[in-house]
Amino acid sequence: MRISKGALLVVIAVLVPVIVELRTALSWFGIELSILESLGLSAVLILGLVLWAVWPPNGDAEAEPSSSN
Amino acid sequence: MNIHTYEKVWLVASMVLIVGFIATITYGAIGPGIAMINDEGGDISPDAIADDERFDDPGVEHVGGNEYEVAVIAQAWSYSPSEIEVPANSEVTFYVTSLDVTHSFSVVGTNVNTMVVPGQVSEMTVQFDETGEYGILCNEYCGEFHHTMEGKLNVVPEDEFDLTELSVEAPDEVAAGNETTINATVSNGMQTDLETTATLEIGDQTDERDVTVSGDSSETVEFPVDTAELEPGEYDWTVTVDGYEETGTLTVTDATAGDDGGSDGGDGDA
Amino acid sequence: MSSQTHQQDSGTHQQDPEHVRTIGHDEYDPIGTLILIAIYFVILVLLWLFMYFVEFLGNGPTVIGALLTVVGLA
Amino acid sequence: MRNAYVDQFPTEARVIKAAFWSSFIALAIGGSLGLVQALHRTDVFRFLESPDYYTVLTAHGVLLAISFTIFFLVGVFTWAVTTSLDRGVEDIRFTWGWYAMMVVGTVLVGVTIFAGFLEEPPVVLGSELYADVLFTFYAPLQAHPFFYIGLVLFVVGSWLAGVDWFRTWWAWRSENPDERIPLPTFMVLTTTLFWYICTLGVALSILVFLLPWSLGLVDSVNPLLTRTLFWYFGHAVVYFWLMPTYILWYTMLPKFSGGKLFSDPLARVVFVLFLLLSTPLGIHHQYLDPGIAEGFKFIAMTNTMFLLLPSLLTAFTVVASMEHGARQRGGEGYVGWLTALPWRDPIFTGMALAGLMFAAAGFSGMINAGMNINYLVHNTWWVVGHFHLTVGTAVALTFMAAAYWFIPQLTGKELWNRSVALGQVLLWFIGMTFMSNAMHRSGLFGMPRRTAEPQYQGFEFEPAVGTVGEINAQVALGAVLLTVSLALFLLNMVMTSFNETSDAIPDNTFAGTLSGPEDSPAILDNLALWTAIAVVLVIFAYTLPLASIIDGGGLFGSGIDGFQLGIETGRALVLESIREVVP
Repeated sequence: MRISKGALLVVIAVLVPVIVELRTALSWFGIELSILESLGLSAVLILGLVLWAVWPPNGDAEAEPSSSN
Repeated sequence: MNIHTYEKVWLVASMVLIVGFIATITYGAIGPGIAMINDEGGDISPDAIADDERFDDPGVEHVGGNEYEVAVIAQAWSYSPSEIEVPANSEVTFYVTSLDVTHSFSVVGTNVNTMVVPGQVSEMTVQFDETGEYGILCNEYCGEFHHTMEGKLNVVPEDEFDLTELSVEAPDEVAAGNETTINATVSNGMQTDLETTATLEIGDQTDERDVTVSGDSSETVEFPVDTAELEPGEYDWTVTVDGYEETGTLTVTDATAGDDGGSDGGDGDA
Repeated sequence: MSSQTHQQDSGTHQQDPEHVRTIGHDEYDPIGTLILIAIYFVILVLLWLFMYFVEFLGNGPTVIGALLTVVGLA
Repeated sequence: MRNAYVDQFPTEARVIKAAFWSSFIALAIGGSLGLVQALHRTDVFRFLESPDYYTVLTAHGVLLAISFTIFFLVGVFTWAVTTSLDRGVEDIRFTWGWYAMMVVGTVLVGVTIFAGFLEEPPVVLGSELYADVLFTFYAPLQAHPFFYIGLVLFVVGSWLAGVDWFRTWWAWRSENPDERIPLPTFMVLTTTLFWYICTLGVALSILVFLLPWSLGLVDSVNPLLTRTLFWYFGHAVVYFWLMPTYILWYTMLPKFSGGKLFSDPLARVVFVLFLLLSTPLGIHHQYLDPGIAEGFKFIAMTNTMFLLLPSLLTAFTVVASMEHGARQRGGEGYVGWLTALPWRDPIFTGMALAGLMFAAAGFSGMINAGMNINYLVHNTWWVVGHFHLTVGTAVALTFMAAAYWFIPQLTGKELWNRSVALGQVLLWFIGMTFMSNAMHRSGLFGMPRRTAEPQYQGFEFEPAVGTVGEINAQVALGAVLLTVSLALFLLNMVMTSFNETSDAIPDNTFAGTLSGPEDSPAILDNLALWTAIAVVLVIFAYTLPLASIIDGGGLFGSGIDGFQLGIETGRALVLESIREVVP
């Protein structure tokens, strides 16, 4: 784990307003996401986040440098 | 006092933010000329609304040029008038007051929005540049059916707008052979002269008369109806002025059947 | 100095186990706070401009002053 | 040796516990009603007649905005004063006395409101119990006298609570004449002072005008005057319930973060600013009211905008205190330190997320403070979105998170389940994100607040982005999540009270400071001076507007009857009125 489980949960929670607002913000640039598409996008984002969090910190050189370790 | 440098920076930034906000609002008041609802509408006792010259006949009035005044009375749970029509490219001053509790007069999807407090008149001037249809709603709780309180505001093209009213006085029946008249009163709410044509259609007859109504007054057009050419029976008539229409039915009775039938009954088939 | 003792308590014997170092007033540099608050500042300014000039002024018609009428007629 | 609050102040702990439970009961009832409203408005599920919606709305507003917040507040304030002065209240019977008075007031108000559900409400004092007047009780809507009497009892109870805190401080001061006022007590006292100043307005409004009017002693009121007096109180009250939140953020959150409060002097400055500016700005709720000159509105705006300052300063101080904790816990980097914070702790996480939401609320508050931009948002759902972020999250979530610390302190029992608690605060945050976001957005296209059925016959709302259906779905989803979160909170509280007492309760302490009171000028503690300036500011801001309102409409108005619209009015009339509107 790169961050604690609690922190991961919090990050996911904070992601919610970002995703909700992203849809509104994108529409100003002419990108209209349907609800299903935004759900999909959020699933991808959260999955990515979880993968990043549980990846062994030293196992992957390509991964972002972890700030906690 | 010991204030960290960053905190001083933030203090300055906060002040910039605050002053910037106040400056933006001030710009809005001076640049685009946005005015707040204020005390210019004056006070009014709810009992005295009917006696007030602005509210004795609520609705749209022409002031002159492109200026109009609209008086609206709000009460649970309606506005009168419930539907307002004004022309585009106009400057409209609304006067709104309440007969009972606190309401609002809010034109949906615009920045035309005021509280309507009993005892007060809300006065606001709005420039309507474009045509459009807007809903009006009450956004202050005003009793159990508050959610049903709504109205409409239609901004119509200038050339489709007038304040013409037509009323017609016509007899219900006339004895065949007698002459009668149908009187059409055209009133003009605009301050400018109205030149138009009044048309009467009755049976197959059509009668057209030009009429000029000067500003803020009315004219009556008399249409003589000669029943000599009409057989007894029922005749629908229509008076039209500028797209306004009044209709009715004139019954031509048999002269012999009538008690005063002096003249010979036309064809005299009875 | 009863309140002081309370405050000291929190700093000393009731430390949480993850406490790895003690940073005093003079060594502490709240740079992270400055960054976060600067981001907040930028968001506030941008959203304010958007709300006022796009959402509000773009939401006309708007109530205007009688003042403007006078100027217009003059 | 355990040294929790209950060990230090066992008698005070019982009053505070009672106040907290009163607060939780109000939260449970008021919160559940919130779900009913969300589902009704959005037309997802309607099981009430729409007229009853307003009974629900009145109860929701009064129970949450007044009872829930202020009961919790008196608990926190009593804790703060006794803990930081390290002495109990002077007379515990007096303490129980004001608490009982507040309870009686709430029950009286509650019964009067809920009588609105009855077909034939009982007749008391010559009229039927009735209070479908919402939390703002704008005349000429007229409630039963019990509603006003209950409110007065509640407010007077809170005044006596203030007396209690001052008495404790005076006793402490006579023994410690040269000491600085401990920060938590300082915060309580400044808050109490502006509460006295602002409640004067609503007390005047009720005792001089509305109560005699509802009893039939006078036959008219000036609606603009009572409305202005309400808002004289109505904005300061939001700071009143925000202040315990600030106290918790200043004196507890740094500790939970593992650090110390960044600056005691600035904390004092912030509370002095609240004392000075909380009241002379209520007219910003009346930007769209007729009968008040634009100049007065502009002055109110300037005061409101400057009141952003203490909150912006708070943002810095609180985040810096958290960062201090994070770095002491080994946090590194420009933003990487955030990961070193104790995110598994529901108390910390709840308060931190509440703070984050408050930052967003700050923005919508800035819009609300703007004078002419108020045409866009006034009385729309935007405003409701705003205060669900402030009182509904910044305050409520902080209180719930704090309860996870306080209840063990007050009972000596360990919290039932910390994981459930963490889930609960996260769920609240997510639920509120959905609901409040949708409310804000729908306000921008004119969706009104305070309405049972925002579905109109003559027109449709036109959102710039998305559809009204999506907005409604978001609100309903958010409300359901919030209700689940509320249920989890109450479950945790109830289960905790069934726990055995434990020795593992942490000591009752508050956060230390990096820069202590010795750094702050002594003049900050001169409460008499600040109160005098606050009164002068109020006189400046309110004398002329009130004089012009009274001059125009008269002290008692003219011919303004009381209305209870719906009770006497028959259905036939209603339908007629609907038909008039919809041609």
